Order: sequence, then structure tokens, then C-alpha cells
Amino acid sequence: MLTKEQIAKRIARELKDGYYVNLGIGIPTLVANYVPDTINVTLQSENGLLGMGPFPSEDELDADLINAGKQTVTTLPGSVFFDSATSFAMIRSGRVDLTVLGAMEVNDQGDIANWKIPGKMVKGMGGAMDLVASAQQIIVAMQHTNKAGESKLLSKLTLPVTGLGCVKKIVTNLCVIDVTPRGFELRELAPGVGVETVKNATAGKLVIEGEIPEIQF
Amino acid sequence: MLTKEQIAKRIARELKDGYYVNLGIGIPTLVANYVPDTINVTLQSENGLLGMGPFPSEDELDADLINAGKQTVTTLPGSVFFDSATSFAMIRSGRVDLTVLGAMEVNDQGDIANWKIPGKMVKGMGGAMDLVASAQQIIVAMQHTNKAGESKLLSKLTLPVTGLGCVKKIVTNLCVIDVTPRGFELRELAPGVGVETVKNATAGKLVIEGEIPEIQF
Amino acid sequence: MHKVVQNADEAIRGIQDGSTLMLGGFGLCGIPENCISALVKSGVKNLTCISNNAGVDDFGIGLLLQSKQVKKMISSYVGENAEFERQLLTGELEVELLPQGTLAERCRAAGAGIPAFFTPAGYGTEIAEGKETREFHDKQYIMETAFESDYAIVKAWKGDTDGNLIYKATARNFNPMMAMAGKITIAEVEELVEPGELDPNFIHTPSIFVNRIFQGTHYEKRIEQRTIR
Amino acid sequence: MHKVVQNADEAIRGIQDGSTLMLGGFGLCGIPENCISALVKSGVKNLTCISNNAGVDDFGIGLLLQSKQVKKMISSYVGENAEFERQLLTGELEVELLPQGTLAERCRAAGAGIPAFFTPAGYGTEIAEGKETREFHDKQYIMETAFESDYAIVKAWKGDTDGNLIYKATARNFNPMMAMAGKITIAEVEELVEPGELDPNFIHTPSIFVNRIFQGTHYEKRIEQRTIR
Repeated sequence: MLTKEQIAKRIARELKDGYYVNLGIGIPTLVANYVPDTINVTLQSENGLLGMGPFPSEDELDADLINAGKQTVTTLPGSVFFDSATSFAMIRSGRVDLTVLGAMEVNDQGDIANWKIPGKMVKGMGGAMDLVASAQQIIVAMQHTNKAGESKLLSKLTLPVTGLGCVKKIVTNLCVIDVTPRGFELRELAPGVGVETVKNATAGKLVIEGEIPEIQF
Repeated sequence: MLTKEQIAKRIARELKDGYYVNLGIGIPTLVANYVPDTINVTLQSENGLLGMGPFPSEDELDADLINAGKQTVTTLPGSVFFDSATSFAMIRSGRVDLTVLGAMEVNDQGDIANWKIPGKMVKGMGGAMDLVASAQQIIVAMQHTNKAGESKLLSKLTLPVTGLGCVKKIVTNLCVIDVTPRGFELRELAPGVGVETVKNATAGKLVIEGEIPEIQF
Repeated sequence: MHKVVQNADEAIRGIQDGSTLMLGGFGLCGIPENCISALVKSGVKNLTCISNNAGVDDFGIGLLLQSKQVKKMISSYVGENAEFERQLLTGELEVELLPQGTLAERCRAAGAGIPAFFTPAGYGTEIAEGKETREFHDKQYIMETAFESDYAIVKAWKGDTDGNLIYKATARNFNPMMAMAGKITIAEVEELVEPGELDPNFIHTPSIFVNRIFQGTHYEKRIEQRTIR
Repeated sequence: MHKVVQNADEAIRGIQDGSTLMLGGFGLCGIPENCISALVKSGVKNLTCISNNAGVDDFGIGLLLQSKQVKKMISSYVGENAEFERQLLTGELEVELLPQGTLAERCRAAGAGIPAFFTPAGYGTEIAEGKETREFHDKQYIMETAFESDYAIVKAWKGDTDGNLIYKATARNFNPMMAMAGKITIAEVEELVEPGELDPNFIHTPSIFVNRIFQGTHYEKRIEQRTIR
């Protein structure tokens, strides 16, 4: 089983030098902590910042400088501010290479649901619908099952959809999965997790071929 | 008969305090020389300048600072530069209060032709089609007849149209005309010009009611 | 130009029961604090507010919700706000949620004289219901229209008396597009200067878009998520 | 980021016969002089050039016309250019004219992931022929689509090695939208600096839009209409 930090650490391996990356709230945010020293990655925050730095020291704290999670942040050399229209221009035109976000459900066609639970207070989709409709590459970071123990990897979404056919890779506490035309293709297993565990926790079409390696940290 | 300068001077009287104005090439440009001292008017140049100042002195000359006629100009306190998309955002959203431009032909429905003569080299419409489609108020500055002595105020355009139903006022060397649902309504006569002269020089539907005053300078 | 007004009370003159307002800001960052206070004081009701977020219970647009002045919110994320939730559940408040990029672009379109455009955001979701869809280059899009708003109320860092504005850091967010989009645009600034004091090459909102401007006072600039290294 | 290239020859690598290029500038103001020279030197042919103007006989895009490298010009105003006129009359050169605001917005749309939008410019004219028209709020509009361009070549005043750009005065013009719109965007700058030297609050083109950047040399900055007070 992977911890949240390990999920983030595994996703960080997907980063390539020169990537522009948008990280969602929650586990995705943690990915920033595991960017390899050997590469240069620029974080885009959709509220209008490219080149997001770490949290500020007390001295650096600036109410006018926040990220899309409304957290105070800092800039780095080469950072740039812009308005929300320009921010989503970048996103919709495919200039953001990778988006990492959480999900409530993903199905084996790559559809994602992550913004609304009928009957519960709806907070809104924020920038998620724009991101999933346009990012070059989308990785979902989430727990494999929900709090009731039910699979979040389905053949058919039960919740309102956020975007269609957009998820290409999923990293959960159990494994790494690629979403391909054949379904959920199991690529790697978390340490101590067996194929049967993944099978039992996956409701959608799971494809298992050959020996599945264990994620090494 | 009005000189070009007098046409510009008469049009300048239509300016109101606080107006944002776009002046086309030719006679319209001269309007800037006759803005009354008592009012404040801001000139927009569609290549990306609001608050256009006079031509530069030798010392001020800057190749990076031109107007839409490609002439070197200057800025004024409060001037602002912007890109072409923002420039036409201002124009299309109706923030430019008045556009003054030249024309080859205008008809009595307010349609204008000023960009193309079939069989001749076509230089292009530049920003004219955007301007006539969107400006709050459009005044045409032109000679009443063409070089062949033919009327430029027609019932039907003979040249390719630039915009439909957009011209509200015309100031020519002969007179001032309002374009209304009734046609070309004669409002003022140039000094020394009689009603018959205007009648003979106007091919479109001309409306003459009551005593027509002479333009005073 | 006569754009300068003395204070927020004067700036919001003309805003009536039933008016549609755009309000700049992302969370509590870059919000027009002075004008929001003046709106609460004015007691104007049945407002439709276009704003990315809805503030928190006791700050930002939350203040207008507390005093029940808002009929409808058009936002991308309404977040944590107990009074908001209560009004929504009782049906006192209407909410229209839409993708953040679509919200930004519908403002920009209004300010650019573009009545409608196509975006991929929300295709295949309930956001697309009732909207025209179309394929371009093998990808599906939905048609979205420009907002119509009686007033836009924005907050800038510095402004000049002609109405030119500059914003600071991520307090820029939705403010520039909303400034373009209001039938009447009201700007409150931290510092109001004379024309010529701002570099013409580095102005974010050109004066032509701004109708009224004033220097605000007592900015609280509350931080929603105070995160320290 | 590895965006920095040594010179214009390296910057234009990959541009092939038949490529579509956007070229920034208004008249001769803000044009990518170094890249135009390199294109002439490269001998690449059958180019489609999207640019507001077509230069003059012996400068700007006029140089590419002289060497017969341009198959088609997409512009709003082609002005005075004898060679241009000759090629047009003999049918060697194709020209598509469109309204200046439409040209700007079709660039911006490409850079904003907006495949199509509606504009009033050109309604009822020959520009509208073959295009979809639609009424919004009692006004007629035509649908225009985003440009597709293999390369965008822009000229900025200053840039940093990450690709952030600032422009000077009216040399900005079409450059920022084109920088957003190219599949590959090439920027030449008068002064190339290190990241952090440009104020993040006052950058016109964010780095994410720029793929290659270099400091140009020997800018002539020819003035088309030298008007003195």
C-alpha cells in the first residue's frame, strides 16, 4: 500500500525536463515535493501564476500572492503573473503538459467524475472541467476505493462526469494503471500488494498481462 | 465650399468631453488639430495606443512608437499601449465613442464602401470593417463627388461594401448631412454653397426641410 | 475625464435592486472590499453576482449573502460558506456553476464584443445541457455566450485618474476581464495617482474600460489559507 | 528549459517549404528582422504568411516576396509594394484579406484553445461569403475560426531565457497573440536577460508560449512614415 506521499512520489517520476504542470488540491499538490533535482519543471496555478515557488516564510507572506488552493505561496526567478483568461488560454491551447488531479470515480474509458455528489452540497468544478478537457496528459491521484470500501475504478460512472476520455494514467494506494482502449491496464503494484487485491478492488475492466513489477522507492 | 481643414474643423464640433475617438487616415486625421481647448478627448490608434500625442520632435523620434497610419507619434500623460486583440476588443465592445473615416461611397441607408475598387490593386480594409461594425457613432469625412464629378452619396453602392447601416453623419466639402431612416437629411451648407448645388451632387435620397443654415467658422 | 469619485458610496451609485454585478477576485484575493461594504450599507437587493467564488461567511461576497442581498450567484467554486449552503438548501439563493475558464472567457468575450465562442470545457457533462455542441478538428466543443452585466466592480493595486489600472501578483485574476465587461465599470485602487505616473507600457487595464475610480481605504486583505514554509 | 538558441538560423530550423508562419509587426514596427533575414537566406519556399502587413519592397516581409518565397499572404492591409502587386497580378501570389480585428482575434483564439467565435466585422460584405452568420441581440455576426500556424515568429524588446517577453510601445501590436498561437513559437529579442530580471507583474507574454528565443543583432527599425512636429 502506498501512502499519499508515495503516490505523489511515484507520480513525480512521470515529470520530464521542461514540463509545465498543473497540480490539483490534495495528493497532487504533494507531487511538487518530489520533483527530481536533475530536471526543471514549472508549476502553473490557474489563478494566474506560472513558476510557483514554495510556501513563504513569515517575512515573505503576501495576501496578494496565493495559489489556486488559496494558499499563500512565493515566486521563483522567471515567474510570471497573468489574468484568468490568459491562464485558461494556456490550459485550453494545450501548453500545460501535465495535469495531476484527484477523482471520486474513473471509468475504464478514461472518463472522470470529481466535482459533484448528488444530494450533497456542491462546491463547484473550479478549473477542473477546463483542465481535463485540454491538458496534454492527465494523471489521476487517488485512493483505489472510497470510504465505504467500494471501487472508484468503474466500468460506468455513477457520479456526474467532469470530462470524457481524458484520464491516461491512475496512481492509487494499490497500483499504477494506464487507461488504454483495452481498459485499466495494470502496470505496477504497490509494495506488499498482490494482483488479487487489485482485482477485488477494481470494478471496471482490468487488463493484467505478464509479470507486474513492484514499485521501487 | 469647405477645404479639407474646414471639414475637419466642422467634425471637431461633434466631439464631446471624455470621448474616445478613432480617426482614420486623411481628412479624419486633421480633426485632431481642431479639438476645442475646453474639452478632453482621447485618441485611439488601433495598432495599440490610447492617448495619441502629436508628431515627435527630432529628439523624441521613436521607431517603436507609431500610429495606425504608420506615422511616428508621441504619448501624453495617461497614454497606454496594448496589443491588437485588446485594441479591437475596445472597438468591438463599443468603448470607442466616435469613429471618423473617409469613404469612396455612402448610400442613403448608411452603408459605406471604402476599401476596394474592382480591377484596381486592393490594399486591404485594415481596421475599417471592425470599426464600422462596432463604433457607437460614425462620421464620414469626404469630398461630395469623385474626381469624375460623380456623386459619392448614392441610393445604391456600386463598390464592394465595408459595412451596413452604420454611417450616421457625413461632412463633405458642400454640406453636413445626417443619415436617418428618411435618407440623407441636409443639415448645414458650406459657405457659398446653395441647396441646388447639393441636390445636383447627391444621387441618393436627399431630404431638405425648412431653412438650411450656413456653417459658421 | 471626470471618472474620479470620492468613495465607494458614490462609486456604486445607480446599482439597483435586481442589478447584475461582476465582482473581481479569486477567493479573498483581489476583491473590491470597499465596494462590497458600500453595497451592504446600501441595502440593495436581489443582486445577481458573477464572481469566481462567494467569499467566506464573514468576508467578501459572504457579507452580501449574510444580509440576503444576493438572488443568484454565478461562480466556478463556492467553497466553504455555511450561510451560503443554508440559503441554497432553503431555495433562497440560486446558483449557477460553470467551469472557471469558461467564466473567465465569458467575461473576456463581453469586453471584446464577441457574443459567443466555442470551448471544450464541460463537453459531455451537465454543463453542456441545452447548449449547442459542435465538432472542430475531431474534438467536441460547446458554445458559450458573453456575459451581460450592468456593473463590473474591480480592485486594482494602482490606478490613475484617467482610469488606467495595474494589479499586483495573483490579485489580478478575474479583475482585468471583468473591467472590460461591465456596462459600467467601477474600480477601487489602493493608490490613485495622476496620469503619466504609470508606465504606459505596463498597464493591465487601459483607461477606456473604466468609468469610475476611487482610492479605497482600510484594506484588510484577509488570507484564506495561511501557509508558511 | 533549453529554449535559448544561438541565432536566427538556428531559431528557424524546421521551417519547411509549404510551412505556415505567423509574423508579428504592424507595418515595419515590431517585425522579427533577424528571422526574416534568416528565412531569405534559407531559401525555404511556398510559405503561407499570416501578418497584418506585407512590408515594403526592400524591407520586412517584402524581402521574402522579392525572393519569391511566399505562396500566400493573409493580411488586413498590404499597402504599397510594387513587387507584391506584380506577383498578385501575374497570379504568382495568393492574397487573403481580412479585417484587422478579425486577424488579431483569430490569432488570439488559436492561442486560447477557442476553435471559433463570432464577430460583427465584415457582416454583409464579401468577407462574410461562405461563412456562417448568426444573430445575437438583434445584431448580425459572422463565425470566424482560429488560425492554424506551424510557426509564430515574434519580436520582443526584452526576454528572459525561460521565454518571458516584454514589448516596447506600439511594437507590441500582433506579437503577443501570435506568440500564443504558433505550434512552435520563436522569439527574437533586443535584449536577452536571466530569469528573475523581468518583473513578474509586468510581462506581456508568459514563458509557456515561447519555444525558442535568441538575442537578435543589427536592428534597423526602419521608419515607414517619418513625421516630425
